[in-house]
Amino acid sequence: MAKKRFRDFGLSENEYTSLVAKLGREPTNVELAIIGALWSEHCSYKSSKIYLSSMPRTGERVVVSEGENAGAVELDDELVAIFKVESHNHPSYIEPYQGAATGVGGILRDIFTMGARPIALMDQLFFGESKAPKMSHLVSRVVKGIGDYGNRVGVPTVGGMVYVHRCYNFNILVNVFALGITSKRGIFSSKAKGLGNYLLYVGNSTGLDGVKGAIMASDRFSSENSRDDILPTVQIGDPFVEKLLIEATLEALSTGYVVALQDMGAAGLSSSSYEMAAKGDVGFVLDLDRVPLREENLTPEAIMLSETQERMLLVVMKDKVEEVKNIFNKWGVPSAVVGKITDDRMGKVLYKGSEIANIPVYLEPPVYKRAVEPYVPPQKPSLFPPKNGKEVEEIASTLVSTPEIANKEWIFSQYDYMVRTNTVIPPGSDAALLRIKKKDVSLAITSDVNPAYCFLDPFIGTLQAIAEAARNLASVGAEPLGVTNCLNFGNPEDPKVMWQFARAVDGISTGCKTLGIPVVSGNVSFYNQTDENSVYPTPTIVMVGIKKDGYTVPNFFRKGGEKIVAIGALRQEEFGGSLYQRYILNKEGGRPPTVDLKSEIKINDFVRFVIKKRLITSVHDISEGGLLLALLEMSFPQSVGFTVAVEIPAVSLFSESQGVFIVTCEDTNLDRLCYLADSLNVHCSVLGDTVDQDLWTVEYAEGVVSSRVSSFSKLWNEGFSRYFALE
Amino acid sequence: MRAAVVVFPGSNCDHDLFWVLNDIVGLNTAYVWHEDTKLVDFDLIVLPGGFSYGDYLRSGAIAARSPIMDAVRDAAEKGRAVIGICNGFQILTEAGLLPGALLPNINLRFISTWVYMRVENNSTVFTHKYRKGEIIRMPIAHAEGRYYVDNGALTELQRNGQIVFRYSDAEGNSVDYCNPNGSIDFIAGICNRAGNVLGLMPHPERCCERSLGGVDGLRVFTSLVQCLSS
Amino acid sequence: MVKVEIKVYPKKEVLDPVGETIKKALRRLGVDVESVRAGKLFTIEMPEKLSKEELYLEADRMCKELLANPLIEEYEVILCEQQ
Amino acid sequence: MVKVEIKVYPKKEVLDPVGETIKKALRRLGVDVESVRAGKLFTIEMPEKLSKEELYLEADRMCKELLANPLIEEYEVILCEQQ
Ligand SMILES: Nc1ncnc2c1ncn2[C@@H]1O[C@H](COP(=O)(O)OP(=O)(O)O)[C@@H](O)[C@H]1O
Ligand SMILES: [Mg+2]
Repeated sequence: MAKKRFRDFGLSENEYTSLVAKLGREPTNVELAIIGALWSEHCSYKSSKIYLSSMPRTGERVVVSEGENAGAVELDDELVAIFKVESHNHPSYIEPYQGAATGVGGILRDIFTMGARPIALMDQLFFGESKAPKMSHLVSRVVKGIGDYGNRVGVPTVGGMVYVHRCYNFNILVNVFALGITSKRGIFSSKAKGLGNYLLYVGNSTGLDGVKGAIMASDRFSSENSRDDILPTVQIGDPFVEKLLIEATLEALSTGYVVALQDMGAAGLSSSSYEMAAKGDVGFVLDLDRVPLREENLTPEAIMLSETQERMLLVVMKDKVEEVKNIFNKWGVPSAVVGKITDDRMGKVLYKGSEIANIPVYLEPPVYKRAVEPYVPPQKPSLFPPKNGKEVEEIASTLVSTPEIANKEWIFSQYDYMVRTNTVIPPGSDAALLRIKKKDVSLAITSDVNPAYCFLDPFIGTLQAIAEAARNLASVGAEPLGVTNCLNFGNPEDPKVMWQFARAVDGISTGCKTLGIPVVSGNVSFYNQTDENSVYPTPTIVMVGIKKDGYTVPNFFRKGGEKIVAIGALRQEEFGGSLYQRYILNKEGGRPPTVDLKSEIKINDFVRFVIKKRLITSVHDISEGGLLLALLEMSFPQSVGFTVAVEIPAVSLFSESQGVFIVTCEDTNLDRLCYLADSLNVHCSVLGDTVDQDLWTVEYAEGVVSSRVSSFSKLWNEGFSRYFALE
Repeated sequence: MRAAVVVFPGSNCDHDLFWVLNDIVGLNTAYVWHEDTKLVDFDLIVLPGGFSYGDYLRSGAIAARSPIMDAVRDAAEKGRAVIGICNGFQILTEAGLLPGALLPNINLRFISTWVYMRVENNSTVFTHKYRKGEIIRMPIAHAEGRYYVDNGALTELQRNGQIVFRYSDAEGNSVDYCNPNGSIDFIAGICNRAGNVLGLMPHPERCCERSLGGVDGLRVFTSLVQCLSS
Repeated sequence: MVKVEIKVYPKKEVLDPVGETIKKALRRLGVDVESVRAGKLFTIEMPEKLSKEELYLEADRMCKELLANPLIEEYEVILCEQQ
Repeated sequence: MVKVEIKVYPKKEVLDPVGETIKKALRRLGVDVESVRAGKLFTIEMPEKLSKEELYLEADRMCKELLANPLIEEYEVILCEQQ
């Protein structure tokens, strides 16, 4: 009987057999539900585990990088930053507003359950083309969902990224990053401890929402499993209760009476109870009759699997439970003792007086070494270079309007990025910068990935994401501290997807090892696939950096009459996966741009140095769209024109050279800047000047192109809402 | 002199105000819980921004019925300084301490950006360090900031000089595109008849330090310090 | 248990961008609509012990004290049939 | 002109944070309420030329395509008496 149901809980025949062998008997229905959830891809990492171990996890400043809800790195003798990025892809496609909102809620709980006060959020959004069904609706509802939740809990959303591609037409990706700070001694763990201590349930009452969410997140979409199956997985966010939970939890933790805690995220009560006990090497008894329920007739399976939001499980010292409950009570957050810690390493579940589950707290989940198969990416398409200045201008105007390049203000003006009054560099720059009150350190955060590069070569593409993130930190003068990542891929049972995955992880490992940056947390999201259409490999990288002084320069031209200089060597033929290929040729192929990490280390150091020495007045790195687009982006905010001359063919103005920064400096500092670059062996070339005119001009090898800053600025400002036909 | 920052469930600019009052302008500042019923010994009472009760009904509506609000009303009647910022402004109108109501922004989106405003009344305890007609720049971040009153009440506000701040462009012209939320008569902030209760949508506490992009908000607090300590 | 239904609409003289936006969206979907008014709706369960008059009074109080803001909204109370 | 009234409520099994919060607030005000469900209300004016059945169909379409999300909400269409 149970045997017939194992598929309902996401287990394969083999997994079921191995479960029976481990238990020495057939599981009960509830046990099957619990194991189905714990062994889901989402909770167990069964396909990814063998690869993830190659990432560098240690470093001088690393305090926590494994086994907890998020990673922690130290900022100074006292403070640590705790951060992580996570996906909420499936739910956001089904119900964009609630899906995105609950994504924010979930990642915040990962941070404050570790004892940290959340101080920043970031969102990484991957949408389909505007012509894909409902895409405009998805874009506006996802952004509203993130905004409404983040704004209501009072945590600023300080940046993010957007990428648009047909591979996301039926699988949008919504990743959310959160960061919190606390003192080193203030870090809390999810390791349950202490015989006789109580399990305290806090937060919203349990309802039917999100039952089987973890199992759903471990399956692909198809035409058959639409509506009815998906129905119960939609969760509703309640940011008001989340805000109370943050305050009440931080207050409760400050008493010292809480031993351990975990968010009831994917697989709800099942994962939180079994995982906490397993980590602490203890057992527990959980009484479902004491779980606060929103409706009466929930089955025990539903109670164990519900993913009702804004709930957490705490392990509280046995004689202090009233004190802790009082704090939650003061904040208006319901709480209930639902169980106890035992020492037999068994997880027992009681329901209506009888024991309905009694299994070891840790049953080794299956681990798969799935088949991998490399593929050969498409040939590089011919370039059809622009024939004259007019054509260069047309290409530039097309690219400046793309959702990747266009001003993202339509998005971030819906996010409160200033609350908590720490945001020194708001959204719109290469990286966000947050000061820490009463401290002399600031935190920089950036997120990056270019999925087209990753599709053409998942290793190089991922390496590039790491390099780009490190550059973005350098442009605000910060040193990298740590990395977190969210690996969004297709179906792991597809050998080509598994190969992409393996190569991407290798890219992170190689990149982080070379740059000496530890990976402190991460998340894997497989099955981002509808029927045969899989997303491009999308390893979202979020990098956190530290800066000792508060001095920064903007990423835009401030005024005319300054020198424009390129730091790093321009390359003329980096078109693989470029915006030029994607939007002008409508084809992607060839190799992604070359990444030379060794030389980038030097260049990044140089950039930090010249910022600190106040030798430059603005800085921005070349990324999507190439040199011309980088110059244009710098000219818009203050409407400053430029005149530049370069010895490269017209089409190479759109070549996506890696590891190059555009900087400006006062005329009088130019010699010093070039001399310094020379002596440190950093490539440096003078490109031209900024001008106090509504005009930009670029002289290239075969000709010259010139146009108005204001007309391009208009395209840039309106590009995003226009592309998606947003109000 | 002492300042109180009232904390409602869902307030989230309480810390920011505490920082400015306590650490920047050096007032002796305390948090006061919404369930308290007394506000003795406070010369300044601040209702901070945020989303009290999630703004789930109408913004500020539920908080306006909190136990502490009787004490706030009492303090206002006694002439103490009361300032409501953003959600605090919404609470003050819902509680009837200021006229009018704040409706959803005309574009129905949350708006987080910087705006210009013209100082219309510099004879209040909150604004006397500004020049009349001065153009200042402050952040806004709200979903329901469209100020509304009926025509009769609007005339009253105008006649009594109760309109303290109006949205404008950088040159001080009130032209449609710089009215971020569709407020009637470009109203960004108003005071009561006696001038001791101020409500405004922009966030002066977010622009008191250069590193945060501007200092035009600081004089709201230094005005208060000077007035209340003399 | 008795149920009370409360309808809250923005007053006619107050601009209702929600209704306007929905009207436009419906027209884009090809629905021929003349006007849309968007309001709020509450179903409230109350103990049976109250008489009809008391229920009305109580519901009216809820509206005045919390559910509607008389400056900008109008409301209507409907007692539902006992079930 | 005919009027259609559409009521949209969160489904029973779905969390209703707005209703919950209002319930608590009403109780604090001393009103004895058992439960509160918070929904949305639309009054839509449509041209008279449609038959009753057509009106129902059209209203149903509006709900499905725009006014309600059937995953989390349920709706009800009420044709009002012609005035
Ligand atoms: N989804 C988003 N949410 C918030 N801010 C965003 C989002 N997407 C982009 N931004 C902001 O817009 C700016 C430009 O983004 P992007 O072009 O990706 O920068 P870069 O190429 O330098 O990494 C950044 O400051 C970024 O933080
Ligand atoms: Mg950049």
